[in-house]
Amino acid sequence: MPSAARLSLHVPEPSVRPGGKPDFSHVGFAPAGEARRPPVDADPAEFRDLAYSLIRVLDDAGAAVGPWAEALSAADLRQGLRDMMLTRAYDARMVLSQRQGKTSFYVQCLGEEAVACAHRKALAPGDMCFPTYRQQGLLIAAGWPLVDMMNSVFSNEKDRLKGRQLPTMYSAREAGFFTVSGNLGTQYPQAVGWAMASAIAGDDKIASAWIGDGATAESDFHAALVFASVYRAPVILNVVNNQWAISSYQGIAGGESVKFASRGHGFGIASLRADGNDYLAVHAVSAWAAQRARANLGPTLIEWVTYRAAAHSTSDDPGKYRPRDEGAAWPLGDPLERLKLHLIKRGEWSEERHAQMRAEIDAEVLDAARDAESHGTLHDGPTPSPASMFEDVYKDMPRHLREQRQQLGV
Amino acid sequence: MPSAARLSLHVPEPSVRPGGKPDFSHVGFAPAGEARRPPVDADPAEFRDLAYSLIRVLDDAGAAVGPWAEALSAADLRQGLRDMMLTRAYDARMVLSQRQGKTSFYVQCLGEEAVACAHRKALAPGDMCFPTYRQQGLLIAAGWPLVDMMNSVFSNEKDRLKGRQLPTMYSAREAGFFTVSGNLGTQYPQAVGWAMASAIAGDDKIASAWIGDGATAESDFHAALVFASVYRAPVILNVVNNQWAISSYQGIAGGESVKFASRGHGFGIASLRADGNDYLAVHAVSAWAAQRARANLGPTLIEWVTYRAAAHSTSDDPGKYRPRDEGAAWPLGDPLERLKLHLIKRGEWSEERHAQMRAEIDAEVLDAARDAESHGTLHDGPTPSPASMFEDVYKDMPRHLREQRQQLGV
Amino acid sequence: MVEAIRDALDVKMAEDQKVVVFGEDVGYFGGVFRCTEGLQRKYGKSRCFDAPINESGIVGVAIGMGAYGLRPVAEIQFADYVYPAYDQIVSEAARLRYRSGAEFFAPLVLRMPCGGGIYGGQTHSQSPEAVFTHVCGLKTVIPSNPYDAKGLLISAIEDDDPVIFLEPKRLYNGPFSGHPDQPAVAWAKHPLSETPEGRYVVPLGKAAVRREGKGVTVLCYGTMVHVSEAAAEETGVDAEILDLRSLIPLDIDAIVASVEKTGRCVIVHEATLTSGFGAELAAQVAERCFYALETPIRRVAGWDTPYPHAEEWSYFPGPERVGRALLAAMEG
Amino acid sequence: MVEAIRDALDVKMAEDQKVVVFGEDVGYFGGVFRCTEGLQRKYGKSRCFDAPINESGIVGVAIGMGAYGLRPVAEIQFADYVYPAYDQIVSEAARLRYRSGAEFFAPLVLRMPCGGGIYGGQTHSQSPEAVFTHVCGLKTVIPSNPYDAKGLLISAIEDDDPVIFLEPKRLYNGPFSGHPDQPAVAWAKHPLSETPEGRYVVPLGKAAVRREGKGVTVLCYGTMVHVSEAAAEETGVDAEILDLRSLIPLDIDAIVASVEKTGRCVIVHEATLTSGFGAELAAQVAERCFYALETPIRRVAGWDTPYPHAEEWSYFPGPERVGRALLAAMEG
Ligand SMILES: Cc1ncc(C[n+]2csc(CCOP(=O)(O)OP(=O)(O)O)c2C)c(N)n1
Ligand SMILES: Cc1ncc(C[n+]2csc(CCOP(=O)(O)OP(=O)(O)O)c2C)c(N)n1
Ligand SMILES: [Mg+2]
Ligand SMILES: [Mg+2]
Repeated sequence: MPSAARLSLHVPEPSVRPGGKPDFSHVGFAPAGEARRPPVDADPAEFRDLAYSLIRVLDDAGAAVGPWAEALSAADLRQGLRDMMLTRAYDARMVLSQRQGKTSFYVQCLGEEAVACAHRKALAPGDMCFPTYRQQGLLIAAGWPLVDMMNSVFSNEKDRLKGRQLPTMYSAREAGFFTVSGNLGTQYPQAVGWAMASAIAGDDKIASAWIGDGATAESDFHAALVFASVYRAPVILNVVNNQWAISSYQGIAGGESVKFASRGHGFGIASLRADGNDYLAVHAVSAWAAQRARANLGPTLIEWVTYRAAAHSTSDDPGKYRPRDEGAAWPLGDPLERLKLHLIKRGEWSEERHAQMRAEIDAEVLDAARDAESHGTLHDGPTPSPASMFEDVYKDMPRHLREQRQQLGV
Repeated sequence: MPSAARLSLHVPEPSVRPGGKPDFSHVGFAPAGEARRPPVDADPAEFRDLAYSLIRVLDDAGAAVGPWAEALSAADLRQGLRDMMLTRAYDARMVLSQRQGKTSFYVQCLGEEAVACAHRKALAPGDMCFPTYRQQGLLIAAGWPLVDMMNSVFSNEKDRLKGRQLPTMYSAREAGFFTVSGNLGTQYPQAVGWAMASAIAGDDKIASAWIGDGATAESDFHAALVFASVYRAPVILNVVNNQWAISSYQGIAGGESVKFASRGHGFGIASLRADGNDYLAVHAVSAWAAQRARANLGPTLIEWVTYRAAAHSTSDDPGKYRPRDEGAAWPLGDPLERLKLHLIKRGEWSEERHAQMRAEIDAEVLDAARDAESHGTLHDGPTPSPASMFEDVYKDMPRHLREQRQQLGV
Repeated sequence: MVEAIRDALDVKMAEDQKVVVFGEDVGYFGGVFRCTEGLQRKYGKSRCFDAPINESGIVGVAIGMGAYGLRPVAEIQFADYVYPAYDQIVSEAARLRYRSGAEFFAPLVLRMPCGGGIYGGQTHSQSPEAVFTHVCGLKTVIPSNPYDAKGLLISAIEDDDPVIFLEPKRLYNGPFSGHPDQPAVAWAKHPLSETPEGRYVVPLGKAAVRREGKGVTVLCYGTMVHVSEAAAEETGVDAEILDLRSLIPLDIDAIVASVEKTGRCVIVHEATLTSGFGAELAAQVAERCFYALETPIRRVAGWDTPYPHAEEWSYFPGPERVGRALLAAMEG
Repeated sequence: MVEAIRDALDVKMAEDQKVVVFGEDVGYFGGVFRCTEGLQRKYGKSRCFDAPINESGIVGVAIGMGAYGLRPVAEIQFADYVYPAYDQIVSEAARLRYRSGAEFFAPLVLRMPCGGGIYGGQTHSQSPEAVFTHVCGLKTVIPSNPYDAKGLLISAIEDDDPVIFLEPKRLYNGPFSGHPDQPAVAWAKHPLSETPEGRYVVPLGKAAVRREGKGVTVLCYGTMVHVSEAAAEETGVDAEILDLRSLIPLDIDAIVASVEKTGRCVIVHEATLTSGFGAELAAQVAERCFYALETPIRRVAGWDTPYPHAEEWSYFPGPERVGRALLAAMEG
């Protein structure tokens, strides 16, 4: 019989730290095509195994295999590749802009582009995403103008958020993109509430909620799962497991002993774990969950397994807490490269067309940046008026805010 | 392919309402002796089934059967029976006192006595329970003086809580009974923190956390599970599923589609579901979890399946929302009757000895009540001094409270 | 006042499909204080339903519903249990409109019983208004009688900003002068107990003069309106009693006008003194009426302790304490 | 100031095995502001460790640890993220001693960076002190310089009551007069940057006079101490500047003594105005110094809006706004 005279505290620790040799054996990944695909109306109790496996479509050779392989057109896939490339180029430009002092802060999604870009394509117009600061791909895949996003990043005179928000905290109702909160997890129950409202109203719209591995530890995650399961809300509960919070790895959120997807089991929620670096898998799994929600069958929780290839934000230096070459060892590859390989393998793409598209995209981003910069950057050029600071606190400005605006003399 | 043109909101509803015929088929209960008993150091992933089954020891004929049957002495069991009878008699007296206006409010645990009484016996001195308002059985089984408890219920001059707390919100550090909070769920992460502290200090004490089915919906439940699993805290996470919150049934907390025990799975926490009306099962399962915790193997979550046989509190009338005869249909019987039957079957008890013990207990409760009442009741007789109202807000009374005490003129 | 609140919900639910009502025990049972009784039967389970016991979730989903376009009216069973929802209220509901450049907003009403006087002990007696009045983006409202309760609640539901709607539970079934030893009075005989049928509004941001007077201005709300009235009667002080009704937005004009007339000011609330809303009132009066004030502003409030169970009436700022402050204000 | 805070933790961890430090990113990495750097290496993983991202859980487990007998010092990564923990702080930490008749208590310290001035936008700039000062049972402390930071933090850790310890993040790396256009200054040259080695305490509840003067009393704390100093210099007003350091308990004697001397009072804080801690200060000064006051008390504070990103410097109550209030107070 085991026994310990004295207790001791277990503190999870990543398998390696700076200087060590990267190791991802704990990710527990499986060959493409292996995971089964239940019908959308299956009882979640019957596929609990799918929270512990890994749904993958693209194999190492670039072939789409297994039951989750859908009949996506080459055009759609080329568009997907373009969305991801655009997201990456946009990010690179904004990081540069931040370094140049044109804004205060930026968050890129390097390596995670497939999750947001492919998911967006599985949704319908009118559906609402409740994203975190790392889902710019949702907006880009929705075709939202880059220049509008940049205006917000620069907090310039054309910023639709009037300079109020940190960069990357976009809001775009028309694009089905809910205003990003700086507070982790809060938007998760809100997404559930939005979905409940759609159900109450007898609508056919669904919601898509977003959270990171680290933030699943937040209590609002639980609130969301409770309400989603009790009322069978038409919502997709996305968990982006990019292995890291800021400096703390997913083990500190509980990932040492379980897969995050299994958090849904205690609620009877359909729970899937999928390769987040596989555009085809993300699309197929998202479409499955969307169909389930729209058929009034309730929520699906999806853990997207991916890797945060860059720093947490421009304020962060990951070299302080993980090996600098960790990304190179990431077993699920790069989402852009994998989709590119697939398209080439299908005979629908080539290195030349790829290089050409890249050039186009670079030009597009540059144009947008020039356009946005012409309306000002954080410390340079036109800004929103200080008077606007007092607007939108309430629908109608109450007397005490009018007085304060006067005091400021604007 | 299923599809719904329009979504609709699902709102869980108990199978019957007042006037209907009680139905407990959803409880999904199993014959005694069936559930297996893993070694305490088994990997929780290997016994997930135990969250969906029901660990029972006493069968309908009063025999102790199956792998969870322990070698508890007849003396221990007679003491257990006495603890439960005392708890029930104490409750009855306090409900009466409330009706007589001797206090404002009371919460009984009728029908749930086994859970707290048997659990307490599986703990060791120095362990700390973090109870709700319905775990008076923990105190009584610890041998805590009834008169002390009554003093608190009456908020009289001898109330160790100085009249500050609602009745049933006891605190008794020496008895390993943490101060009860009126706020649901808050004590759950505190218990985890206490257990973490014990581990940090290299101690051998464990914590026992308590929550109701309704309150598992609270976000602090999640916080507790996150911390308990990440740090493998030596804590027992008890969920008392007595089928009802106040007027809302366990389905509103998520029990419609899952067993609460399975909430532990998403955290890799050992999770068991047990018959809470079976003194032997409660003791055996609690002892297993305590051993596990003390061996530094981490937390165990236990769903105790029981039934709140009376009103939620003296402020409640359950006839408004459930059939008045629902309790009679409860399939897991009455914990006192079941243990009594077992003892009689073992030849260690008789109807006569039972009647005699009852009389003794009634006298003991009456004596304690007279004693306590001699020190005052809520509206009658001596009370704690108004001056004490200003004490213990801080360790040392700060100036502004001294001023306020002066203003009150006490 | 329970009936007035239920009536307001009924009127709005009948008039506007977008109004949904939910909270712990509010569905089939109709709420522990019976404020939603009958609404589920009348409007169906998807318009009035029980919520899981998770206040943060209740507010979080209400925000989502509001963003969708509904008008959620959520109940927190006791104001003492609103704190788990504080983040959703402060960081989310209050800021949604601002941070989204008015693309999204949360037109929700959070109803919650507050205040003591029912031997509820420290977790069924609190008055947390000040932790909301400090948060820009929220409106905070508290009625003192059935007429206002219905009219203010209808205003709150129609308002496009998030409204914290505090209901003094000691007033649910009758006015209360603060004398626990006197027999309980029903609303029936009170002039403000009559609520016109159907829709009417009491606007947010307008105080009401409950008693005219020239000697001293009393700023109060909720249960303390009745206590202050009793104190004025009992001391004979010529007090002008303002029932603020809405704390944010605040009717500063009415306050200034009265204090400039009387030259004296007593502020009364049941919440703990330090950093209570009375501090804001005192600060504003001190700043705006400096030259009119003849004696120091006095605050009468709950002591800076948790609300005790047995010593409830030593804690409650009753007519005697208010009366002493009135007399002191008259003296200087 | 970062070093001073780290030093205080180091001193206490070395001295007392019961002191444990945890929070998001505080372990291996040493905290996003580096306040806990090196502590894990020095004291081991079970004395200094990373916490899951759950502020309510962080405080909840800290309470349990405190009840066990440890002295937890938990970090909330930004004060803006403390709201999820509000219930554990208000309903639990603050009341444990009271409700248990002093059987249990929670000697925890909650450290959190507050305030703006780093382009952090609305969720990295808040100053939520007033939602704590309203809660009896809590102490609320905020240093303005390295010397005090170390001494106050040691006091807080040794204190048997729960302490909210706010750290103005704009002061982490140097004093700040509120002129963003002027080059950043390091602490090195500031007289209060020297922190004696080892243990020393600055007692909770004692204000410090940062500048003596006869014209007007300025009540302030945190970053605003430096801003007020700059305002006094720039306007030439003979201001007496009180750095409150601890809001609860409050050094009311020092405040009254100063206001009675000067007859004028300006209150400055970075938090939003309405129901801010300045309201309590104004209320107390108005009540206690009524006959000494020659001109109205004035409050300078953050506007009642969320802290905006781009317009940070229009929001920040800088020396110009404070200076205007000083001049106005002198004029009447
Ligand atoms: C309530 C709250 N607590 C803390 C933070 C600070 N914070 C910002 S991002 C972050 C890490 C989040 O990690 P994860 O959820 O994994 O998302 P990722 O950044 O990896 O996409 C933390 C701790 C915050 N924004 N909100
Ligand atoms: C935070 C909080 N919200 C709401 C309440 C009001 N309340 C008290 S008991 C209760 C029901 C609890 O049900 P459950 O957890 O099943 O425990 P049981 O009473 O059945 O033992 C509710 C809603 C509370 N005390 N605290
Ligand atoms: Mg992450
Ligand atoms: Mg229950």
